[in-house]
Amino acid sequence: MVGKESKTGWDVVEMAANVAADIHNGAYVNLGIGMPELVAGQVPEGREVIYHTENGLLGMGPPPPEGNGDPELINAGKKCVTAIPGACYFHHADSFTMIRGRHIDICVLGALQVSENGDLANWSTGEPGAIPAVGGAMDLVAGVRTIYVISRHLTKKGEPKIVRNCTFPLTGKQVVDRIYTDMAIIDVKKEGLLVRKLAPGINADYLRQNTGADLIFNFNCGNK
Amino acid sequence: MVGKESKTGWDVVEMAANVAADIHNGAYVNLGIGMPELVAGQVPEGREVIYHTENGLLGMGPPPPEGNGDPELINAGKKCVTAIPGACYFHHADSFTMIRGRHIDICVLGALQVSENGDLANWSTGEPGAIPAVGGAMDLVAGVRTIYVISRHLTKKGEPKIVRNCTFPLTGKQVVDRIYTDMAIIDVKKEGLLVRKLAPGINADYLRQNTGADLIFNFNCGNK
Amino acid sequence: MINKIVDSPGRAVGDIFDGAIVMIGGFGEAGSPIELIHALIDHGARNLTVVSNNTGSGHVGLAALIENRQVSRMICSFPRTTNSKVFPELYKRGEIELELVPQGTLAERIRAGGAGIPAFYTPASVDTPLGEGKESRVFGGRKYVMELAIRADFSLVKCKAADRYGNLVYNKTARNFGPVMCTAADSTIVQAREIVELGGIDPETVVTPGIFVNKVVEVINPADESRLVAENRIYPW
Amino acid sequence: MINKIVDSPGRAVGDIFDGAIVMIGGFGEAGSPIELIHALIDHGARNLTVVSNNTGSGHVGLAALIENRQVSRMICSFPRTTNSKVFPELYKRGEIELELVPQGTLAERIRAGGAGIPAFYTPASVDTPLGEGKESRVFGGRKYVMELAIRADFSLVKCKAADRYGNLVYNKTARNFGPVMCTAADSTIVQAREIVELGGIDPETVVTPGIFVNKVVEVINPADESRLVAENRIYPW
Repeated sequence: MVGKESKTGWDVVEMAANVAADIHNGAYVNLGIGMPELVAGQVPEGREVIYHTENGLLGMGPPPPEGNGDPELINAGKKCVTAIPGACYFHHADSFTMIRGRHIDICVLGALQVSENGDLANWSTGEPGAIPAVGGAMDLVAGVRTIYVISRHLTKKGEPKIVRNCTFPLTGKQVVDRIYTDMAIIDVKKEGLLVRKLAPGINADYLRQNTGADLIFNFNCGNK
Repeated sequence: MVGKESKTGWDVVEMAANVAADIHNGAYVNLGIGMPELVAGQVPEGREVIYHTENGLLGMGPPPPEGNGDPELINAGKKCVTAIPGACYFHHADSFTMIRGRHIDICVLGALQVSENGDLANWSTGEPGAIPAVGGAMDLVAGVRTIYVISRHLTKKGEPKIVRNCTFPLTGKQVVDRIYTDMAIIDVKKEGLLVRKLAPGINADYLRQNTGADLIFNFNCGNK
Repeated sequence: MINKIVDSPGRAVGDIFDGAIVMIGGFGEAGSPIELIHALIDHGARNLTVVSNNTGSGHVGLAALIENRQVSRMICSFPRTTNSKVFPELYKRGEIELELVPQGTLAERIRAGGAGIPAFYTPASVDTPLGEGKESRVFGGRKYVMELAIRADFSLVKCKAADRYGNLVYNKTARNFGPVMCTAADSTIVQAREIVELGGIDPETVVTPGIFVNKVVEVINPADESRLVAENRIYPW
Repeated sequence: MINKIVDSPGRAVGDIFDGAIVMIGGFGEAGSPIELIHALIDHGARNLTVVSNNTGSGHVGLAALIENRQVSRMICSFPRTTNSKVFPELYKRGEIELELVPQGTLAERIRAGGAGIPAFYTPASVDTPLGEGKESRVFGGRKYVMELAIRADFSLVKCKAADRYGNLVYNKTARNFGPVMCTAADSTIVQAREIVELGGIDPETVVTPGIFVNKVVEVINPADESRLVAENRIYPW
């Protein structure tokens, strides 16, 4: 929305690149379904990152050429993928040993809401009649060392996704470490939400107006 | 003792054959260290039995020719073995999934004592200063469907091993299904110890004198 | 001789009874034992509780089993996927029950069922609606919920190759829930693309040891479920 | 680039600190990472808690580590074997602590440590001296004891082949505790008979995924511990 109307903010590829910049060489990374999947394409040259998909593959490679997919080689979003040299396959209990046992370094997830203390809601809008579906999200936020959220700053209706308290059902409590939106990069700290970086054309006031929780601006200690 | 002095009773090979006769085709069997290992050699022709060793092999075969052993292919007693076609290797947690999860049909163990309600003591004499060592015995008796004990009827000192209550520390409570000694084959039933078969030259009175618990003789319902 | 091979999917599933708990392997369409499921539809057992990660796609496989009203209750982590239509409609009408379980908890509860572990603690779902009503406990300063093992009467699993002992290897990410489900059922029924001689699978590479398998049926060219869904095929055809 | 390969056993174990909890793979002599253990003796870290199924044989490997008085506490299932002399003597003199754990419980506690499961219930040791003092609970009419996960600072494991990502395959029954121990330590250190190129291990047959491994050192011709014991060799030599 922001990007479109005012030519300010980051587009989704830039958002993904912001996340990718923070993924270190040698990291084991799980990417959620949707926008998080874009991150893999933005990792800077020279960094070797190993992608885990919870349906049983470590060393997930890029999608195969159109029409060349193997329906038995898919990712958690049920899309065809490839496997890199040095990959391995395993069953679901072993896969979640990797997740729950804190072996995965970084998980990048989408969000419906993130609260100021890092609570995440990303699996259900809680509407009556809606069919709940959780997948591996609760295991991921409970088990992965670092949780990054990548998301538009506002909902399609223009409401803030970053809020004082989540109104949607939680995926996990106090689990998010950093939020990457089209407007800013924000750390979840004990003292509150610390803005690390603002997108082009976004200023502190504008960000405050579009955020449902208090923000701390202190670029000396947080920005890089 | 009995076998030697009076030429009555079964020798160890006959005892092992008695156990083997009760192992059905297709059974998954774990054999304890020592006398139980003799059972494998006595299984009647035509029955295919698969041996599990808790250190990570299903489909254990006979020992290799002397001097041809692979020190990385051993059984739970740390002796060199072989693997049959159709065997597989696995790690210890998977091995005890087989044991604890009731996948193994029969386990044959030695005993220090067996009580009249099927309690087994076979891991420690409880002497002060003795170094306790339990291995997989407690998992086996807790998890395997059918527990057979193969043991001399008397200790080296001539004391009964079948007793009202075990005085040695237990391996498990109410776990033994059948006892094969040099004197008799005895079932552990809710109603008590049921003698199924007497060894040659052993009569009921003699067995009673050498047993520390009550015995039931009713060959009509038990003997085969 | 030990021979777990049976000659048809129909014979393989013939013992499944009304009211049974049935685990069905697969993550989406990958690894779903579609020929066994179709045989179960032909067989007709009803009032089943099905444990599977999803609820099937289109009108074939697990979705067709549900559409045929043989399933009264689903235990799964993700009941709605792009192509799932059958379950959502029945669920909205209140005609099928759902127990929603986080995916890792589902896998671990099944593993526990196979491993003789009646219950364990996990951090997943703590302080969420799915953790409500569960017993919780603190270890090392962190809160966990207690989860109970799941066991089944039958498991239906698809694999790449099997031998007559029931040793199995899988194909890529079609492995998923297969190995744990094999361990957790009274009777595990497997469809294999290929049955090989004993020793045809390297003993170092067996994924599911035969001890966990009861019946194996060869299905050389299993249907490509994704294609059937794309073609809008409906089972029974 | 990811490269977990280090060039010597000494460098591999160099971070092990006094007071560390160290898991050591192997069942008897099969799978025991003897070169890593000898490097740990050279390194000299003391007051270690060692988690291993046995206590070593003769005067080499784990037995030599104990004999060198670097171990203050053993967690194991079977501390006395035919050729174990060192541990029994120290234990009788009250100079080393022992926590005796049933073998399956030991394996499962280690697996739980690696899998983020803080505790679980098992039927093993119920109504025995080893179950005394443990919390017990009834599930489905049967009594179980609660067991806590074990984690370590370091695991020392031996395998057949590894690649630079740390993917491992093992040899026969030398696999035993290796795979679970790899998952349960902050730092897992592996000696491999062979280091292969990425892709040199079929991705379907990897036993330990590289994510569980931190350092790999190639030891092409590891000592045959059984032979050293038979020859009554003593380390350090």
